[in-house]
Amino acid sequence: MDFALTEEQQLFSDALRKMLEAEYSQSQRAAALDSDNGYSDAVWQQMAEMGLMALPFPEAAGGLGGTASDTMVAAIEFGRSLSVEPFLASVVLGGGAVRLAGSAEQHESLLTGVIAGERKLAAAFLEPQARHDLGDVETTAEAAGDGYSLSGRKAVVLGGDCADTFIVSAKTGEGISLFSVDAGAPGLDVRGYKLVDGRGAAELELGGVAVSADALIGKDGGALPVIEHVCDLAASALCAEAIGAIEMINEMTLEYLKTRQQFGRPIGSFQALQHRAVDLFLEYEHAKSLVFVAAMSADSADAAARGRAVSAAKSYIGTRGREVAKEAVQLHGGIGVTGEYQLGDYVKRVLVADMLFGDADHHLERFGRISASSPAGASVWAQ
Amino acid sequence: MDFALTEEQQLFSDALRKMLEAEYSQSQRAAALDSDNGYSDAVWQQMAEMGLMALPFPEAAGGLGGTASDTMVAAIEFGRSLSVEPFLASVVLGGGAVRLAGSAEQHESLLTGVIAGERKLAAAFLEPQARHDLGDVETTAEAAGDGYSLSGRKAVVLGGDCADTFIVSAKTGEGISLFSVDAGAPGLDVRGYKLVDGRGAAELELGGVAVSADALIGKDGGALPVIEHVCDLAASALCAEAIGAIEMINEMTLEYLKTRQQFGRPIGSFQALQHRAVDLFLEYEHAKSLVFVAAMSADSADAAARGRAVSAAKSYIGTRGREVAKEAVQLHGGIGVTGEYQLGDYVKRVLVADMLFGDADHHLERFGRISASSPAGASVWAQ
Amino acid sequence: MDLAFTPEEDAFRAEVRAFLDAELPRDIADKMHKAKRLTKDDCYRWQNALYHRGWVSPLWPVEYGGTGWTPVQHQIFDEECFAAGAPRVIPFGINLVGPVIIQFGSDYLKERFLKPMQSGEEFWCQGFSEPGSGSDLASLKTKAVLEGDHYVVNGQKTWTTLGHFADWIFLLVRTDTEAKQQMGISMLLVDLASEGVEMRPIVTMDGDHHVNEVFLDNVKVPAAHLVGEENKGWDYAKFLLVNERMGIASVGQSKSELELLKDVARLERKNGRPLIEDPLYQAKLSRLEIDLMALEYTNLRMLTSKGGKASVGALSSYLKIRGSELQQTIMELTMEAVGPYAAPWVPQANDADWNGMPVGPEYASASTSRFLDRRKTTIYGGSNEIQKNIIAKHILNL
Amino acid sequence: MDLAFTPEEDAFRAEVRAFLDAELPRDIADKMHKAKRLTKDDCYRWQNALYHRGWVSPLWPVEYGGTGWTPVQHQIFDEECFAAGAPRVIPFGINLVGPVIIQFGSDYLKERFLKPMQSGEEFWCQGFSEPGSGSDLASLKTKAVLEGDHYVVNGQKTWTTLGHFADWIFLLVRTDTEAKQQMGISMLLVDLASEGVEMRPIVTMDGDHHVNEVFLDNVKVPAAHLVGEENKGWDYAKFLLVNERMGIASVGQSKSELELLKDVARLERKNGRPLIEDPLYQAKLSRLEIDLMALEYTNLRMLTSKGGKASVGALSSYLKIRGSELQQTIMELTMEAVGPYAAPWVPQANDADWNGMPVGPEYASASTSRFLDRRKTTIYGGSNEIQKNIIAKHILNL
Repeated sequence: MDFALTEEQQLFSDALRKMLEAEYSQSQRAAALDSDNGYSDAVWQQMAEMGLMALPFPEAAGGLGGTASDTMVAAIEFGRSLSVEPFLASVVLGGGAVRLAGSAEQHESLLTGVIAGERKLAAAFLEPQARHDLGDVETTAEAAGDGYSLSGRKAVVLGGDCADTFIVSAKTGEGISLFSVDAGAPGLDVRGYKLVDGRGAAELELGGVAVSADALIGKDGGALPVIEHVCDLAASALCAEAIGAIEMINEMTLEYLKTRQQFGRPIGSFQALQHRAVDLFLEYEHAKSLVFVAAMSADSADAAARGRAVSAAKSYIGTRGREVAKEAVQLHGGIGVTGEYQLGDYVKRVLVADMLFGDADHHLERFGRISASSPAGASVWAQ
Repeated sequence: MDFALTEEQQLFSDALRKMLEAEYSQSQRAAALDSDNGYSDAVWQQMAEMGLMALPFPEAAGGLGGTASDTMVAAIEFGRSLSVEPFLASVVLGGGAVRLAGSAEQHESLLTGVIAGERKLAAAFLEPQARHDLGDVETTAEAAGDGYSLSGRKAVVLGGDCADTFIVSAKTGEGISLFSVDAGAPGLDVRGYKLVDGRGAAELELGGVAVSADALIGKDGGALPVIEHVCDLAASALCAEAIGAIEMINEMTLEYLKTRQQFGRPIGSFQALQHRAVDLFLEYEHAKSLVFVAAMSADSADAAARGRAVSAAKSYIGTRGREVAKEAVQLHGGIGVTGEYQLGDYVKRVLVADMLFGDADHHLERFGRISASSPAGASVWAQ
Repeated sequence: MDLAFTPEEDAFRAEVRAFLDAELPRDIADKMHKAKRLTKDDCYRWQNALYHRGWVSPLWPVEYGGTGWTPVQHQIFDEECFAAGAPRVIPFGINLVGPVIIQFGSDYLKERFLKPMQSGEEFWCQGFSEPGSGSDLASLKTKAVLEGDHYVVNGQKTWTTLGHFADWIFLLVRTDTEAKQQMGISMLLVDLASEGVEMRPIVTMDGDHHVNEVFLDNVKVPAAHLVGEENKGWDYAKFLLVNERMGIASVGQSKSELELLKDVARLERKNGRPLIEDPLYQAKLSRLEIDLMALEYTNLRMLTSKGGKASVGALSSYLKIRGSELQQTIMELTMEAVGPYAAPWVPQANDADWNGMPVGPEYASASTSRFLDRRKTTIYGGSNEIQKNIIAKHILNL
Repeated sequence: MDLAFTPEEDAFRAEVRAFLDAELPRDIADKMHKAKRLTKDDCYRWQNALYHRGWVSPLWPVEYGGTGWTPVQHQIFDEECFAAGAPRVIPFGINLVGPVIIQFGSDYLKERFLKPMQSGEEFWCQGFSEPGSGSDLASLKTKAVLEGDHYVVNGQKTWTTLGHFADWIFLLVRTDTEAKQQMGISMLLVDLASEGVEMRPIVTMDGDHHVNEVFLDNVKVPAAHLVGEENKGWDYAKFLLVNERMGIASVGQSKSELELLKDVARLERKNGRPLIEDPLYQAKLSRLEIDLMALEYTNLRMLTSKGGKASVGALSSYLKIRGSELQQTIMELTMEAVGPYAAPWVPQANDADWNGMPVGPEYASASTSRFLDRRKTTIYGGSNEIQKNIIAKHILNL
């Protein structure tokens, strides 16, 4: 058991932080948000050059064979810098689905571009009626000619505004299956927009989109466990982004408490505020531990162990992270609610971390189901 | 709409407080707890003389025709003085069932003694397997000769240790019904004990207890609405006791904060503790409002309106009351956990107020059911 | 003790409803219910309707156009207005500076300002906070120097809500720099059209423009626009802040918003049934509703108490604290109810005349921005921390 | 980064289990699981078994009988002991004064006290708090005056946990009344059989006797029983308190108690199904379990961090705060799980040899008294408020 970053991870983390500090100031980020892409293409290219896009992919496919812990190390930096680059969408989600379920040919055809930073993927799993339920799929894939015809709607597709290829869940006669669909496919309507935290996303409408037989990724009807695993990976990365954001929220708040003067003294000298500041840091330390555990479990094929760890972190971050964000604004007072001060952007990142891939209640219930169904110890009372 | 005590209520409240302050010091109470009865017979008699036992009963039955608000006024004083007299058991519960469901003859035969302070009733509604569910009745009442034969078990019967007569719920062929059962009836086993807050209670075992036909109180099979109403009255009174206890908890805590010195100053001068003390008083004021509303609703025959008000108060008192109790102990530090200091006795009263007649979750769920099923307003979204 | 409304109160409620039915513009009600942005003209139209009915300033003394209602009538009026979708009357004139002018102002000020304040012809805004004086209001630095028949004002105010709708601002200014902090403060009424006044928007994290900075550069203010006496401004401010805290419990508004939230929870679905029936969500909703009941009746209990104005003033801090928290909780639970569709950021959707297609259900658009906007309720009107200090000192005597 | 245990760690766990299986007396484990009162002999038997295995003082330097385990081994040992129902070794000797004697004590003290402390032949208790010095420990008034080869001690100590089991007490006393508060304090080791020592029970609100008052009336203490140097006692106390905070997170104990709670929640029924499947209750249980996971891994993360002892010392305050809160939550949820049967008060049922019939299920008997008893965890060992002051000052530099 070891909680320290490896030396490699530490170097990589330092390099990424340095790059983002140089390229991702508040004004640079604002410019990126205003650009056509909605993110910084220059940063995206540098990320590719650093090998970030190759991180979780097998060496056979040209990747670095990294773990979810490696992704976590990167995601913490994305959270700290409020990155809006579609790493999560393309590498973790879309790329994750292809990696876990795709054939060697599909690895070749889809991942090579991803690794080069040239192709962007997005995962279209959720639907408007489904809330957080990944198994609630109404989109259909009907056999048509040699391939399939896809019809239905997909909701809040992260990175969908700029994706080249979508990995779409749809129901065949066998059950839920995954298909790759080109962004330009006839019959596919992509409506892009921004999320609260500045990232891009889209609503998809598939009106009989024709795909070929080899667009099927993985086993026909066997996609649900893959989707759940991919979303656990995404949830784990999202939690890591959130802990990066919380780190910054706490740093900003502490700094403000030390500098803001009222009644002739720094407000951080008031005991009531001191104790509340302590709570922020206490929550941060405990949340961080769960984020580490989630990352170290997210690659596991044991769905119960993985689900338990990821849902613990996601639910904790969802509730306590939001509490930290709210408290930080309150401790700041007026300045905390202004748009110009960057605290609000970090708050938004934390909020969005709860909204995607299952909110706190969703994961609390999932954790409870796993936990309640685990075998009872030898009860001393039942004897 | 009027939230002030009537002049009569104010006089009565003052008189009761004066009597209890004189007769119910910590040492007098300790002696009462150690006595055979488990309560002070002298106080009980004074209560009868003040007309307390007659309070909620109709004038035709020799009562004063008071309201649940009147009961509240008395119960607040019981809470402040930590009374262990079986008023709630005999007058509100047992007496309440007879009052609401009994015939004029039963009023005469059962309530006359209650009003005189000579007969003590107890309500045996709950069963060991039932948790807080009043409708979960396994005790049976089978027709036997001219009357019935009762068999089953009853749990945590408040005042059951000293009752002369039990009002017992049992299932006939028609459904849940109520019967009066003498404490000395053959086949009835009464196992008395104390509760956490010092009151008496009992477990009952009915092994074919024979009662006559006129022991049936109210309509055969029609008792559940009566039981629910009686328990709402009891819950309302229990909340009033709790608010009395919370009043004392807050007074003691404030006093302690002002007198206890640490680091050369009263601990109440520390801002972190000041803010927490404010929370205690804020909770008290809001809880008290709900207790008033519950009392003013508890006589209502409209089960939804009554249930909404009572469940709101009971759930609020159950959770926030416990929080106040815990915080008060914490603000006291070491002295707060000692048995000799009376804070602990008030804490216990608040705890027991949550355990009986449905705990906070039970009432939160009941409130939610009533509230969710209330008709929707004209939704602006559904248009 | 009696929870029932009297027949007179029921009749009053019917009267209020009839008025709302007849006079509240439908387009305004629709914007309110759907959380769309109001224009200045919307605010004017509704306020003017109230003015013509004689209900615009119910709390004022009757001789100045108050209604003399009982506390219960106020509550009924408040509730019915919000339920119908009436906007809150912009409080800075009617609720804040108006009563100060009535209580402490000269006859000239009453004559000059009260009518147009009531009719809505002149909107007001507040100039108390400064960049360096938030919770520590008495440390304010904006200075006014009397030169002949006018004051010359220099300084900066901030967090001026709806300053961009306003014609006039009431300022706290320092008129004696030698005196102890609270002693040297005065209150001035200033025409925003005066030379040297500049109002700049502050965009808040919800992306919207509610508040402003106000820069005052050698602004000339007639000496007659001083409220009461020079250097007594702190007393007037305290009087005003108690009134501010009282309104801020916002019971009527929160009750109305809770109903809208419950509508959303009825429409959203989780695990195949309406979200309002989901155990965890229902429990949160019930806790909120019970807290709001407690607030509602605490408010009534205090308003009808015989303790009189003084105790109401002190206890209003409790109402401010819990009331502002519940205003936030309502928006937090709305955001939660909406689920993943709370994530899209479509600020245009808040404009009533936007023709675009919303992302997800229409009610989703504003959910997160309103959650963000509501963070201010525990900060403004004297932060909740300041309220706790007040209670600890003045009620608990700690 | 790796969450898996190494094969060596797995082997170690098996070794611990085998030992517990062979050496932990069944009657003691049964008492622990059923929350019955332990006798002094119970404590002795288990400690002595650990002593003979060489595991009684794992954290001590190896040359004094420590085990040299890695942090993960400590965690495994802790968890397995609690899961098996082993009692916590009474901490006042082994965990508190033992390390102080090793670090600062004379050779004589080491020679005289360490072995019987380990074997359980001599139990220890703590004499820090006084009626007037709780959180403000440095204001203590118990005085020791050196007269020849012994000190004469006068004063009063309180909250002395398990003093009635103890043979020795370590005292903080004032040896210099002129010096600044922290400067004039020394630490003495005192035989409780000395003339002038009187121990009186304090019954706590759970109705039980855990803590005591200690009265010291002209008690003679050999000068050789001074720890380290005179007037340096505050440094030793701070060293000791950091150790106290670390143990106090009680991860192993809480994990074991959580399992017992889950057993109760499986046996209790609500609305026709096991309570553990009830949505509201399950949510509370899950929150607790997740918080405990966070505590467990935060503990491990800090113990294995390369920041070294200093940062561990400071961060131990976080563990103390959350750990003590969770110990309370476990008992609160147990009390809730039990339902109406938490109300009966049957203190006799806590005696293992009581033959009476419990009221309700057997696990119900102790539920409320244990809830009450647990209130102390956020108060003792430096109250959580004091911990927050420490963090604010030493970690956040506020």
